[in-house]
Amino acid sequence: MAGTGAFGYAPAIALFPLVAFVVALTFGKYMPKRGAIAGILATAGSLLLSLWLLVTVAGGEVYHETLYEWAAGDVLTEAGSNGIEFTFGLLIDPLSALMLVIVSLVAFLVHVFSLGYMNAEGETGLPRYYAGLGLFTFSMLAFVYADNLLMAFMFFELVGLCSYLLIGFWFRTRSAPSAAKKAFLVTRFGDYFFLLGVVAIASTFGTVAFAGENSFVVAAETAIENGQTLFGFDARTWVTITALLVLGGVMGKSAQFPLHTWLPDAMEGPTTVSALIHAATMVAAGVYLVARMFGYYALSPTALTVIAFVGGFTALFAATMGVVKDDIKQVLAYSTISQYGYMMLGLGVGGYVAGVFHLMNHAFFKALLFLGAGAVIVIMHHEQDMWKMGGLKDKAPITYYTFLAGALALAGIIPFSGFWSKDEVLYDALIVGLEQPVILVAYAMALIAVFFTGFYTFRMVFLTFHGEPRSETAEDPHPVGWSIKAPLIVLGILAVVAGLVNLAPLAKVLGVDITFLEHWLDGEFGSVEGLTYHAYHETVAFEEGAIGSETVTMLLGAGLSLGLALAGALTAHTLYNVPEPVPHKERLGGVRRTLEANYYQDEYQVWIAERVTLPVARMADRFDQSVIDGLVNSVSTASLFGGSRLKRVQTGLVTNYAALLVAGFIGLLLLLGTLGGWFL
Amino acid sequence: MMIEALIAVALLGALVTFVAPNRIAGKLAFAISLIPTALALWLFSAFDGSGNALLGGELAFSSNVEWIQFGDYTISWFVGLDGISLPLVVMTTILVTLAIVSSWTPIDERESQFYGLLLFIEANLIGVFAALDFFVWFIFWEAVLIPMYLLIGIWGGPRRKYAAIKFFVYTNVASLVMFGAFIALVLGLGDGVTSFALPEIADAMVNGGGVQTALFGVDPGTLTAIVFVAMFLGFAVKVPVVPFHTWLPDAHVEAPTPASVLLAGVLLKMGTYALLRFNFTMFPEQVEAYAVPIAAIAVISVIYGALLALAQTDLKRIVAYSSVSSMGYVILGLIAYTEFGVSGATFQMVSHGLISGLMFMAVGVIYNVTHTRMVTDMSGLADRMPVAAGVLVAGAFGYMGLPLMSGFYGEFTIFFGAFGSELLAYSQVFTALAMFGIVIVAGYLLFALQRTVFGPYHLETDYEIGRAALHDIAPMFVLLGLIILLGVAPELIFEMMKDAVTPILETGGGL
Amino acid sequence: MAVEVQYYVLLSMALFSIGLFGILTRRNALLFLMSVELMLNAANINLIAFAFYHGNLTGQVFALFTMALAAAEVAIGLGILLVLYRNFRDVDVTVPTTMRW
Amino acid sequence: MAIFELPGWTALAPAVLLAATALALFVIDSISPTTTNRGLLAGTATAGSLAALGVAVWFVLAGVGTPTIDGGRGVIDVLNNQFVVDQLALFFMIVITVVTALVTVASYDYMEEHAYQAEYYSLVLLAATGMATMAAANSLVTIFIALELSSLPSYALVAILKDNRGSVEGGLKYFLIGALSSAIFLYGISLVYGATGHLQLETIADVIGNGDANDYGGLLGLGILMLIGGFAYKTASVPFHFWAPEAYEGAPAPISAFLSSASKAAGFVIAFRVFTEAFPVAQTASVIGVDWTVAFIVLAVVTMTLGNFAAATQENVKRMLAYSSIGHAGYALIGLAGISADGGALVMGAAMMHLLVYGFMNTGAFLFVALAEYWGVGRTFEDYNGLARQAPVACFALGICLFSLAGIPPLGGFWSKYFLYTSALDAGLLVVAVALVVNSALSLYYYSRLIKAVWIEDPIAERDSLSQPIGLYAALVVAAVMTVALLPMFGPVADMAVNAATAVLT
Repeated sequence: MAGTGAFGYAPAIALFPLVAFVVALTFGKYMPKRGAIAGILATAGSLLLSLWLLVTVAGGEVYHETLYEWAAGDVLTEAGSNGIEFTFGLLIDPLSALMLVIVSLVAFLVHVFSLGYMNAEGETGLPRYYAGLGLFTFSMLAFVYADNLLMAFMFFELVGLCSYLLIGFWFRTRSAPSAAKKAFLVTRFGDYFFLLGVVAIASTFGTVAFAGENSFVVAAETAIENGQTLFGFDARTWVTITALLVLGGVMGKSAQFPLHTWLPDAMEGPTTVSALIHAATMVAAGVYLVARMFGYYALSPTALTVIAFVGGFTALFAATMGVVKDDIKQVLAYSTISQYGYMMLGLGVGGYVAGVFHLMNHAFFKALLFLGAGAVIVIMHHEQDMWKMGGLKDKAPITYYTFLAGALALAGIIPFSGFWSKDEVLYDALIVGLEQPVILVAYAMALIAVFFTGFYTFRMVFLTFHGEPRSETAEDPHPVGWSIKAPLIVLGILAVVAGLVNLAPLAKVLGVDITFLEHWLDGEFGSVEGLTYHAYHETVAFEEGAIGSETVTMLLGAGLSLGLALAGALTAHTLYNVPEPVPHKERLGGVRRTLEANYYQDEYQVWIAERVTLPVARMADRFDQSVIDGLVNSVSTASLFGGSRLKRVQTGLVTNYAALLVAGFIGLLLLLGTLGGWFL
Repeated sequence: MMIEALIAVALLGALVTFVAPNRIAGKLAFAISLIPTALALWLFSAFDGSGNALLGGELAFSSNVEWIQFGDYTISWFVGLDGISLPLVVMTTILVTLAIVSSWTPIDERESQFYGLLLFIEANLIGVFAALDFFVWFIFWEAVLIPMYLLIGIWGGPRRKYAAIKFFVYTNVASLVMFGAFIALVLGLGDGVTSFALPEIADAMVNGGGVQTALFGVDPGTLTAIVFVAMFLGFAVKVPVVPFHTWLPDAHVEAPTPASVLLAGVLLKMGTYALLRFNFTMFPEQVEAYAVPIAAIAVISVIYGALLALAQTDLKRIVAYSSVSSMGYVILGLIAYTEFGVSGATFQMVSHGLISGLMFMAVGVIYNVTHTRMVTDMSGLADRMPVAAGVLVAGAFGYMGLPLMSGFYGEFTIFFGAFGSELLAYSQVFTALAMFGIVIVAGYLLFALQRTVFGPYHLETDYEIGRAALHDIAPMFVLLGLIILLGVAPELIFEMMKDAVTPILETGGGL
Repeated sequence: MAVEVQYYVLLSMALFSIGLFGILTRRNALLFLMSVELMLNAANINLIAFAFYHGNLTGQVFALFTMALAAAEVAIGLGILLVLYRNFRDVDVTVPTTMRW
Repeated sequence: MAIFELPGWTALAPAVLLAATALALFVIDSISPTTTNRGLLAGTATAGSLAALGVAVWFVLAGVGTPTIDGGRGVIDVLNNQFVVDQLALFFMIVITVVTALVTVASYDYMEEHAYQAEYYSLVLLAATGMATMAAANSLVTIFIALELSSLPSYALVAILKDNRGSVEGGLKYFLIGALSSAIFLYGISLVYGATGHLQLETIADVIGNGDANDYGGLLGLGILMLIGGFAYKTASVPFHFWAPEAYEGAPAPISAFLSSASKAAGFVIAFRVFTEAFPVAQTASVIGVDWTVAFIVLAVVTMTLGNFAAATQENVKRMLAYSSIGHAGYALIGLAGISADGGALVMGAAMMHLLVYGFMNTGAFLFVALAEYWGVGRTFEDYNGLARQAPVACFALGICLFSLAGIPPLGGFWSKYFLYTSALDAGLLVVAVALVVNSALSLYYYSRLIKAVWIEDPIAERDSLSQPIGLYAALVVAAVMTVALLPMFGPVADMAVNAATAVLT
């Protein structure tokens, strides 16, 4: 049955952009603005519907419906159930409703921004661009409210495709196609594990549904309770294994170490694409997936620990690399990786709310920063090297202030949104870490990363906007239109205020109940059975400790992180907020080279591809040509040679014929004679 | 009589085209080929069969006429369709029609003979899938080789003669091995079997307890095992699986585009189809006994084939080797012996038929204008022929198993079916290994795309290239549409496939 | 007292072997023909002797037939020899070897 | 149809008609010795052979040879059992007359501007008469006479191109080997006669059956072996095959077709008859102590293998076909190798079918060679390159014949080969069956080489447009059409062959 009220229109949220995709692809080049209008209208529609859904969910309704059966059949699953159905369905609960709004909002703003960024710049192939955006928005939204793992995987792949197409938008260059290929391949490598995980989960529990009585989460719980053995492992181990397999996909998409290498290259795409896909939404898909099936991860402390550790490590790892980048987009790219590390950490320690909170904030302020960077790039006539900028503060005030807001949020300076969520993540990590040394290490790394974050963020700000113009393009900037400014303003405001939805620390200190997001995710407005913060929190098997009282611990942690952030910012200030800033890289000494080479991550991956895989393939090819095909041919050669020898019997001399004839006859005679015993 | 009509139209059309003047042959053949396509689609809509043709299912459009009596055995004209063969028949007719259109541009000599052969091969292909008497089947099976041999040999590339003879003799030797083995099997079945009707033989094998009497002093068990292996080898060459694949790249590279389309699209499916019909339907015990080696072969085909594709620089060779890889999936699905595995394999046959057909067409279109297939000779084609490039990209992603395209469905169902296979030991390991193919396939296809379609425009061969003609592009769009349609609504054919596959598994004891 | 049949057989076998020997050793076509005649006559001896031994006339009659046939064969043979000589200027059977292998 | 009202000898009508035609040709020749009226001569010859064919077919339809219980008219014996007219005889008479007709039609063009038209045709007809007689001969006497009657004209025919060295050389070798073989054959007859005291086949069987020949086991065995030699020569089987390649290559192509199809078939019919009628396996084995099928098993395997392997690497098309015809002799030999105490009708019937199909497809192939020689394009594969562009129809026919020879379904060759294969398995001849498959696989290679030459290769030298001789084309097309047309008709053919075999075996 189709849903009632708002839910009845839910499918349209994804379908609008799909229509936009088709329209842009087919009629794009005949339309004014080359299909931008279609995209804007579609995303606007999606946004409105999403908001309506948000309200409806707030009203206590949720929606979980199977719309279309894709495949079904008999199968005897490992857990003992019989038969399976692969379906398309919608799951609209607080989490997905929230995410829908985020995605459609950013998508809408990016579409608008594109008017100024792409159209105004007279790009060719715009229909392709808008078609790509439309297809992406469709896939992403569909992924967000997918109600089962397989559907999620399918749209997970589709967003990968769109990412490929849009990174490679400027396909006439050499670098863009290569970057696109890299992005798809690396994520594909992760998706290999993801798909394996999907297959494993499906054939273990006979269901891939996220929610409801017959979800694989429930099935896994019961399996663990009954102490079943699954594929030769005890249930919990098997859950861990499958959870980690799925995690492979997450690490690919959310660019976690060691599968992060594609994201910096992905900056080859238009900045708008970077903002939408490679900062706010698609990269978030991985983290969102973890949140979506958090109940399953909650069952496996090992998996959670891995997530937390990977997250913490990535956060630090990426932040350090961000320090030495000169390309404004590169800095943002590494900061993105690092920020997603925080989210992973948050989720990994069971901080479901914290993770989602940071996801939301990051979506806003990172989109803001990228769009701001895009504005800067327009201003700078498509110059991305920060050392050629400087002094833009006065020339582009709106860009500057919005960018600054984003930067403060990113650096985690109170009271900007980033602070609240990052702090909550760190807090959750800390309290768990006090009991779990591994987590503590992760926490430590994340904490150190805060310093670097503050540093590179403000290094970026100072180099870009402060000081004296360092190039003539910076002297007379290219003006930017409303279509660029408007989105910046909207996002700027959000970057400032988004934190208000969950002021956990204040709540603790003042004892007032203002952690709206927590309640929201806890289903106090209505939720799907089992998908609530509490439900998760009960399953998560982590002990939580405290230094003194909770509040003390909280304040301690908050102060610590804030202090580090400010310290980083100040360092940047002293080094770079001067009229004639210099790189100061030599101070890094030996580390510098490593950092600039991104810890040789790309190198070894390229090495694996070109120095290992290709030679192996070539060897296989040679083996195939010589040995296998050689054998085949040699058979024919041999028989032909035999023939050419055999026919020599026919000497042409009739006397020989007579002789051979008689010989043959005698041979036959001897044979029969001996058999018949005639000579006795 | 519908099947007979289908075959007859194609045969007569072949004759007419053969004598028609070269000028009109192409259009004429296209017009004629529309009739079988329409008929096949009508069959599809009017399909009323159920169950498996060999295991007492309800046959659709069947007819059975006694033909030759030799010794104790009767040979009859016995044809009919079930859920496995019907989709393949439909696919065949569509692919042939599209192949004819796609050859309007490249074929410029002896047209009437060329199109005549295309229609002739269509008739035989339909026959292969529709025949239910071993002899009728074998006749079509072998008769397919002759036109393909000539298509490659006459209109092929520089090394066409070598490739043609290799293809002809290699596959024919394989058929002989299979043929000999099967006859021995039927003789071994003894007086219970008095005809070569496949259902009767299958029944004797599955329900009648198989071979009872020793033949030439070979005890029944061994005999059955030998026959199973011999037949597997015979079909393995056709599929082809590693290490019997070496004829394929040569044949593909030398063959003209339309021939490649049919070769990859349909001829390879003959092998897997026969495996399903014979080995996996008639020999449940042996399937179980040889599951692990067969699965190993499948995995090797997937990975090794993909690696070979990775090493190629000729677009056609890349697609050819990737066919080896994809066929490996099909074998894996079959040996899984689960409903999803086997049905998925059947689905993958159709899906791969469409996708590889699309790929070869796209490569052909590029070749028509650039006169080269070497990855190293070109780049940035998207700049000059955006539509063709777009289709090539789409096809490539279909090949990589992009969701909502038929390839993904086939592969996913195969993987899912294989992972939980009861029959196959270590099925999880095999599945995991085989699945890694989806990474390699992405590797070499994306690499090829990056080199040819993208990047700054450049072409070694100095031909002034423009957009491809409509009749070159149209067929590819038809295929693309079908691929997406099957990817979104696979149940269109998956239902009937499942229905036809389940009986096999029930008799096999697996599920 | 009549001669035992096996002596006739021995004789014919000897004759047959001589003929065979001739065929294998002689290169002149005429001698080749003669050797064949010897072998045929060896058979005739057998036939007649056995006819006598079995006491029926079939063999003797058949012997007459064979003589006639032998004559016909020689006639053809000589004809071929003539064209052979015309083409190869020789009656040596080992000369014509244009076709081999 | 009033068979029994006619005197018994009219049962031999096919042979008689052929003989009469030959004489008629002599008459024409003697009336106008220098006639070059090819139409008349070829027409007469063709008409005669077609008449013979018609009569043979009519007899079959009339039920001659089918047991009276099945509503047939039973076997007719002539000259108190020196000849019998049964289904076996009629079957082979049909094969022989068909080939003769095709050959005479083809010769109409081929023997154009040849000096000795009348002689040529009368010789062909005489040879055909001999072969037809062989089909019916039922006593070693008549067999030997018929054999010679077919051989002697053949020698002359091979050598008929008097100024062509190849033709003469072929003739010479054919003759010399033939003479030797017939001597051996005759000696074999004398030994069999010595051992049994009879020459008429049934009586020989009786003597062997009632054990009167038990003391002469060796003698009889040697005799049988020598008889085998005679058949091996006639059917061009190893080791008596040496004449074949040269004779076929040297002879005028229609004659090659004639010899390789009809003469071979005739050789097989006497072999079938003698070994089924005179030497029943079981009884004979009890006398000579060994199963004579052993000899045929060896011969079959060796012959097919040697023929195919030697054919694989030939450069001269005609010689390739010659060797392939040796190989096919090997296939047909399975028919004798498979005979056993309990039946063997299937395998023998299969061999008969193979000979029938072979009569069409092989004749067709050789006639294409005749066509090529008529065009004068040359003899090697290269010379044949690209003929399909100029003569598609003829090359299409050739393709059919060759694929059929290779045993590709759905053509006739496939069916007979399959029947041979399955019946051989039935008879337990695993080795032979395997050899059959292996050789078929190999043969495919060299047949497809010829296909490749005419259809795929481009002509080396530019040759002017080729004429379309009506006679050759007609014969070729008929042969090809029959090769295909046998497909639907195979049911009745198979029945007849198997029945004929059953009749002689019991």
